[in-house]
Amino acid sequence: MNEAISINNLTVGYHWENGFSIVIKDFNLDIPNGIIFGIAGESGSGKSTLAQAIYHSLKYPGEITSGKVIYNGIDLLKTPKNELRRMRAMDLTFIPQAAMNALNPVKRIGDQFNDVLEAHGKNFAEFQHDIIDVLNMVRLGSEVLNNYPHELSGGMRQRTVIAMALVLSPNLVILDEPTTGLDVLVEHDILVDLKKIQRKKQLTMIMITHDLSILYEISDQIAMMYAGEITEYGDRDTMLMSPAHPYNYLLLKSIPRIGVKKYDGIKLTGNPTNFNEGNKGCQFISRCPFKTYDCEINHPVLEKEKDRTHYFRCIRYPEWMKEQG
Amino acid sequence: MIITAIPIKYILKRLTIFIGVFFGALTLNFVLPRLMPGDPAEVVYEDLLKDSGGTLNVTYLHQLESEYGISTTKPIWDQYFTYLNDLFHGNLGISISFYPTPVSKILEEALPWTLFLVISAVTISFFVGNRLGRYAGINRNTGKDLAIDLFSMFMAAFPAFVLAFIMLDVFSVYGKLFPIGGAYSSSVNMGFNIPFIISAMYHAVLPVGTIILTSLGGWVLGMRNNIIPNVNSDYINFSQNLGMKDYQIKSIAYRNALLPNLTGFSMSIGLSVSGVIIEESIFSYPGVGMYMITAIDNLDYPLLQGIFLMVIIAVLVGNLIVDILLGFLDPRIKQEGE
Amino acid sequence: MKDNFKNRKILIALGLSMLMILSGLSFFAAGANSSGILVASNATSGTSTNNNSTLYLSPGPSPAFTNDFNPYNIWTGPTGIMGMIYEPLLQVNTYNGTVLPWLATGYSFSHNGLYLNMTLRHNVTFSNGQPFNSYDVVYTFNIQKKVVDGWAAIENISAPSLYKVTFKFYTPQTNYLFYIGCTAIMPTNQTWEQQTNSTGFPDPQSAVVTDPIGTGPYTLQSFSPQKIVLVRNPHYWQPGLPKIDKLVYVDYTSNSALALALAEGKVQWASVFEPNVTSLFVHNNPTYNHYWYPPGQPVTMMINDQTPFLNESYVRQAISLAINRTAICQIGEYGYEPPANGANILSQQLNFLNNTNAQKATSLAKFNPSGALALLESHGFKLNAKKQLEYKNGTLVPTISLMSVSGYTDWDTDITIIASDLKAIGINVVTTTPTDSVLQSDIGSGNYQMALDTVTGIGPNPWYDYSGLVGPVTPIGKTAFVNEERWNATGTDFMSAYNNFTLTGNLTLQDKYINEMAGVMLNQMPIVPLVYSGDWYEYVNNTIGGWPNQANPYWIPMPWYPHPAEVVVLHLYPLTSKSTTSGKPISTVTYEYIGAAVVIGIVAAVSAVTYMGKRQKKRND
Amino acid sequence: MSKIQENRSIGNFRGEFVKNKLINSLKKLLKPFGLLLANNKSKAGFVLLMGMIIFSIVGVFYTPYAPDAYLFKKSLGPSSSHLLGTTGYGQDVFSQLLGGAAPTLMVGFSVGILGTLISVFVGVLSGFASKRVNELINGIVNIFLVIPGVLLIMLFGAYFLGLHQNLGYLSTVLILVITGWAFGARTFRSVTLSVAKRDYILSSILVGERKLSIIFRQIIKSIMPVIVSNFFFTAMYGTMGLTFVEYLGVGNLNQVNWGTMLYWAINNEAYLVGEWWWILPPAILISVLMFAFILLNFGMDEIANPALRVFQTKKHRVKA
Amino acid sequence: MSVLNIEDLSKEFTVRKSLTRAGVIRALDHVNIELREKEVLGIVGSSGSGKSTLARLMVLLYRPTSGKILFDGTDVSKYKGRKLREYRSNIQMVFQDPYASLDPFHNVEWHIKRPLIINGYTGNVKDKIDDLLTEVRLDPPAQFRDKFPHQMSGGQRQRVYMARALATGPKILIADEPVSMLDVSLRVEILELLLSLRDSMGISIIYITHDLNTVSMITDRIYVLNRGRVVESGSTKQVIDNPVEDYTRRLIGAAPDPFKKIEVD
Repeated sequence: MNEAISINNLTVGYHWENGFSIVIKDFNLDIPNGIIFGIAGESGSGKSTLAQAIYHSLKYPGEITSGKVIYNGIDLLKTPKNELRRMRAMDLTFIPQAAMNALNPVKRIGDQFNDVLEAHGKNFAEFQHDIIDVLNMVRLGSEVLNNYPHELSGGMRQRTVIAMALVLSPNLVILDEPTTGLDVLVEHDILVDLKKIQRKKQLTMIMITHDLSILYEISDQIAMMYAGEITEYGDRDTMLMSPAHPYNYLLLKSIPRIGVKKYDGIKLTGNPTNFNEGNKGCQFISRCPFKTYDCEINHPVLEKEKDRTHYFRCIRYPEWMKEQG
Repeated sequence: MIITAIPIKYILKRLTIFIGVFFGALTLNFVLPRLMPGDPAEVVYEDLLKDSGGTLNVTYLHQLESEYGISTTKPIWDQYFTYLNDLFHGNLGISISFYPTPVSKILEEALPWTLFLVISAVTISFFVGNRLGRYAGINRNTGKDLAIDLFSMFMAAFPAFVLAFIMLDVFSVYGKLFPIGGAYSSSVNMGFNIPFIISAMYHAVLPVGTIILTSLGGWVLGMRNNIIPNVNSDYINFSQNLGMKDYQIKSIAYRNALLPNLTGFSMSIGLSVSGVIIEESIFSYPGVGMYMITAIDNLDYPLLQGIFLMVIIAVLVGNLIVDILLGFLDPRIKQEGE
Repeated sequence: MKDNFKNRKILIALGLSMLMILSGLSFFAAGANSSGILVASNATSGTSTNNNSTLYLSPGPSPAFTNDFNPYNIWTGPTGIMGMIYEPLLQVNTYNGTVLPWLATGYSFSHNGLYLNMTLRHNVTFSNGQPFNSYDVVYTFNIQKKVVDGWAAIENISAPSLYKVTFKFYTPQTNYLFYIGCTAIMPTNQTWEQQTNSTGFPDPQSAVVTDPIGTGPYTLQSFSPQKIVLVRNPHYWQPGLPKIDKLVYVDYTSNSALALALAEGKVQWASVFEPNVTSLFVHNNPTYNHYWYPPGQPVTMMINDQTPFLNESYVRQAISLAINRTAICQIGEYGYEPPANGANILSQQLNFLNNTNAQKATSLAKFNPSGALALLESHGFKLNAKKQLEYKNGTLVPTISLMSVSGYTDWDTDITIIASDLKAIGINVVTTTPTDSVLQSDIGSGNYQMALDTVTGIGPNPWYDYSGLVGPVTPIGKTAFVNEERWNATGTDFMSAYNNFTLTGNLTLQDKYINEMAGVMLNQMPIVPLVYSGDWYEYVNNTIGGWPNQANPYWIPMPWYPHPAEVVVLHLYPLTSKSTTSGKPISTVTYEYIGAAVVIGIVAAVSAVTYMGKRQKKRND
Repeated sequence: MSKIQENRSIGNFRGEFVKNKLINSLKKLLKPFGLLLANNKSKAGFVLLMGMIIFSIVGVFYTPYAPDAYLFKKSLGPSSSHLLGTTGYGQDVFSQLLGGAAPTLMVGFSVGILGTLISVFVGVLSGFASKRVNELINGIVNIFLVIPGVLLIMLFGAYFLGLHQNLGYLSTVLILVITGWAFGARTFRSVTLSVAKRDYILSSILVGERKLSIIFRQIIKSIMPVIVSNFFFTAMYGTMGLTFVEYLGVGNLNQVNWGTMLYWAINNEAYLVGEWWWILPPAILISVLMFAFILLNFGMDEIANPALRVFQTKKHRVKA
Repeated sequence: MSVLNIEDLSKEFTVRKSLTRAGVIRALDHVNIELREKEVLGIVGSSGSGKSTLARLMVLLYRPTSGKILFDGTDVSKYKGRKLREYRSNIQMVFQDPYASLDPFHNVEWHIKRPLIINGYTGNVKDKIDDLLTEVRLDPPAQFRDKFPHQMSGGQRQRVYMARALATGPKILIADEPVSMLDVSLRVEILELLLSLRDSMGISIIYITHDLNTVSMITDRIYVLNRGRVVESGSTKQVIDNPVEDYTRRLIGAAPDPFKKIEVD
């Protein structure tokens, strides 16, 4: 099997004061083994929800209403709670958003490592070597084991979290905005480290972030999400050089880069939107400068471009490219 | 930007606050009784006069006045310094209502009983309440949670002294399971012997139980409300994502929720002391509460001041211990004050 | 490994909390050793008696006993207990004036009452074996006279012989016989100094005596704040007495606790006010449980006689007529305290009054609102349309404040009844209930209008009753210790009768003076007596007999009354045939062990269940 | 806007204005209740409290007999003429219960309002004042928190008793306010401290708002749920405190309220002789009132602290 | 001509280590910065470089330990009361988090009305509000006036906040990371708005950020701040093209760029 994980028809939503609202609808995605797969999306696109849903760690008021997440041939969503618990950190792992606060403030780092090992029936002494290994991999010394989280800087805490998630050598790592809130220099270093670890251990990493720049920097394949749907996905270079969906194209254009003073032509306007159940047509329609009447009527499906592993969800490709010029 | 500091600093800071509050309370203690009407020397003199059938001379009144240090001719600050000086020499004066017993002697007999009640009540209700609150918080929005919530709210809402009377009625008067009063049975001898200890604990069951029942609610609801946001906190999520076992997660959530709840200790000690003072008279328990009521009725300044002082010191020391304990339990506090 | 460690943590936590609780308890151990609360003296375990009779008694509710047996403070500390240890020269029944010779076998006045000569009893010894004689008497009075300025009327005390004592007054003071006769006699110099750990003349007021030595029938065996045990004094001078071997004073801190203890027979002699005495106490065991509440000092409505409107004697008489004393007795006082007479004397002493006075005393205390109104109208007052009392000129009479003591629930009820009674004759009354000390200081300084209090003196005849009421008029704002109602007796012949009384020992002459005083008192009504306060007295005659009661009121029955209590105790005897199980402390102990076992069982069960649950959960994970 | 529309709107301006104003003021009036009805706990509390208020209003205008007159036989059990029997003094218990409701509630509410006002004043001031003032106030608040309330109640109670003036409920309310404001002040201080650090407050400082204006226009609004919650807490303290004041005998015992009812019942040992109809009704009504306050207090807490909030899952079951 | 001159500015924070000892953290160390009229000035640095402290010093939310802040040639660093308010009306700050900088209990109109009233605006307030809203491209204004913050997106909030800041009629606008919390697609618009405000209202702008990409896009000159010191300054192009300091070079290297690819091994 080539897929590390495959997501079938996943539908997720949230309970709130006025009822239940769907955030992700009928989501399908196969993620290949041994690569860094990036999922990008702005606020409201449902990317964090997706990350938690894949890991089956979504909590109330979130609820998964249907779908499957197949990992190693088993559906994670149907796995008994205790079985799933055992798989976590051993087979697949999750590095959370706001990792600054992900460590228990009242315990030493060493004890927290110990807790993780204990939960999986492992012995601290046996694994001491692995712990130091994994700490070194994220450029930390073993002395952090004696520290409390508040004694470390933000970057160090993030590295600790990564080390802790990787200590039991899982195959699949889900990273949910792992560098948000970190300093630019630290962010860069951590990305480099992550990539190194991935390459060295041949892991599959699913990296989820709103920051397109870093996603393109690190990923092998990329999926763009908009309002609970994938708009486009494919190899990093394809996505970068020849985007097939207007959203991807416009977003890339609007990223400020050193040396690029201003950009001309059609701009991405409006605000990111949530999944809109009433919208029969394209979810991107409210912001798309190339929309036609067809876009309002037909919900576009993910299409595959000829000869390439490049999927997109736009009925007007490649016409809009021509309009754009 | 992080400056690591030693807990000594934290302890020192607590100590300064402690001393500040202590002096404030001391001054309040000096001022309050003097705001109250009446002259203790005259009260004592009149009592003695009646008892002696009117054969006591008036000159004795002046002797009494000087004994109580409340001469009307001395300026107030002079009295204040005399008061402080006496305090530091352990001299709390002579009780009026139990003339001529020194206040220190009365406190020596009464305070241990009150402390015994307060310490047992606070520790037990702290442990039980936090456990119940944890249980309710973890089983949030279930029937168990609702039952525990409603029970603790209702207990907190019931007038404590009425509950005490009902307990007394049900368990002692009709049930005859527990004694109707006293701190130990009159048939045992006071001392460090087993019958005495058993008797003392047995007599404490009802008063302590009542205080626990009424003060439990605060802990339960506090713990519940602390643990609920904790259950959704980043570190709990991360721990779950790392596949930690349920009991590990619960203990992490509990420990982190416990720390803010510990700061409620100061309130709780104050409340429990209040509860004990009221219930001592109901359960005929020979602690400071009993003396307090007598002292107020008889305008017994020295005794009142002594009781006040002891209770405040006890509460402050309790707080100090909790604060220092907190400093060791919560590593984050060590860098407080940035 | 790890699991074991966790369990150990729980155990440690449990142990620690136990330790905390125990450490609280250990205070007592430390306290007991260092302060010497446990005083064991005169161990009498070897004394063999026929049937080891013990009397459990309580003088009344108090927070705790204080460890002080100073005979000078005979009224403080564990009240009444001192009467069992120390004895007076004479035993006086203040109800009816009966005098029993006690340590003195006889007395006589000489030089027209200027000298009082006492003959002392032979063969009396103190409990330490020291013989009792006139030196002890002289010493007792001198120490009080010299150190605390007591006995101001006595010029000197001398001992003409080993068993004779002479008191010389500055002016004739026949009334001092009662005071002198009721003074507890302490042993001389050396012993007193040993007891108080001081030399010379210590202040007898503030000295603390923990090891009392007296001539009384009992000696102190042990003290604790909750329990005092007295045992027979083997050296007691009355042969064959006392018949009760042991007195156990048990402390109860509240009325209801004491009442319940009485009902269960845990206490056999007590003085406690109990609003539901029949249902709680008597009904519990009608054969053995009895009470008798003889009327005591009158509860009076103090009136500030310097207040406008209230300064008129007829107003005070009208107020007295307007008050429904029966309602006060029935509603406020639970029917225990009978209405008082108008002459401000004890109920038992009414026979001192002649017919005129007795009738007037009764009629003035009778509920008669129309009579009250008529009396006021005869002095020009009238009721207006709104039923408010007006002066002749149409101005309203002032609103009057009436105080009782906060927490004296019966009085607090009484004042509402009085207020509504006075409202009926058009006088508006505002009630307040300050604390006892505030009330006392207000009355003392004259800063009041009307207040409930008991001010009547105690003594064998009405002269003593009046002794608390009269004296110079203290200006308002200064503290008065007598005549707090600030009654100006000049212009009446009250003071001359009052003073003449003390000059004579002649009983008929004394009777005459008493009636003169009572006449003025009824005319003037400086204060308004309401009801006789109850002398609460309950007894359980299951194991001990010989109690005074209504049928046989041989002496004043309350256990807190120092010297009379001794007389009562000497009348008591064990009932061998009727020995029942109630009142045995053994039952309490078994209860305690059962209770403790239940508590420990519950704690153990709960912790076991929690622990098992925890292990189960861990295994499930 | 077209000309015609403009004219019409001018013509109707006055009427519209008045109408809008009316609607707005009504909305404003109902707004706090909207807050009270925001979750189930506070809804239950609100209903209970309303019941109590109606009961007390009835008691102001009508009681079966005079509540404080000694009219009947003593200690009668419940019957048709005396719904809850009579007291040991021969007063009608039900009349006392009905007549005593209004003063009881009044004391609770007065203490709640006065205490909250003081603690808001002190707390917000210290949270928003200079560091030195802040620490000073904090010290004073701590002193009041450390001293057990009962000691202060007894002392102040004894003091007021010594004034020989019949202050009615004023002294009781004062005692309870003095002893009860500190907890709220501490809460408001910490809440204000956290609010004052927020960007939108800094922003107001930057655009030149004065401190008082910030306090009244912004901080008070932000901490409103905490204020309301604290009001109920203090009102609860007031009700509980009334019973304590009366029980300790430092109030005026000849007033009829639920606290004095308990006092007299307890002093006549109603609990020992089985006169349950005398002691239980006031005890239960007080605890129901307190329960209402507690429910409202916790309901408000849930609003102030969104982490505690919960949505009704049952209502919006999802069809999978 | 320079509007704001920061001369030798230092800021120290005192941290009590014990009752007797106190530690000092030097957040800014003899910083010199000049802001010219109608200029967009960038201040760049990683976290902990003191750039936020600098922003708060410039609006006098903190007071400098030493040094001067010259506004139009006069030292304002000790201003209090009326003078302080007057100075602040000339220098406004846009905060990083648009979700925290607007009062959730007040609507858009209130937020813009208050500074107008406080600073004694005499014209028609309603019209002025509309003008300002149009200025920050919230068009049509009527649609936004009655909205509450929670009814708007992050970008809209940031615009409202800018309108509020502009309402005092400032000469200088300090933007402290104004776009870092916004979605990628919204950033450019806000940055372009800043530029257009400079042009239309003639204000000077200080743009504070860690993001060299955006800095290079809108600023004329930049100062690079490291550990409280200015390590490099000059025209934006010059600094970015020829960085002198190693720190600057590292910042440029770390600036995220989709067209760069991280390669390992």
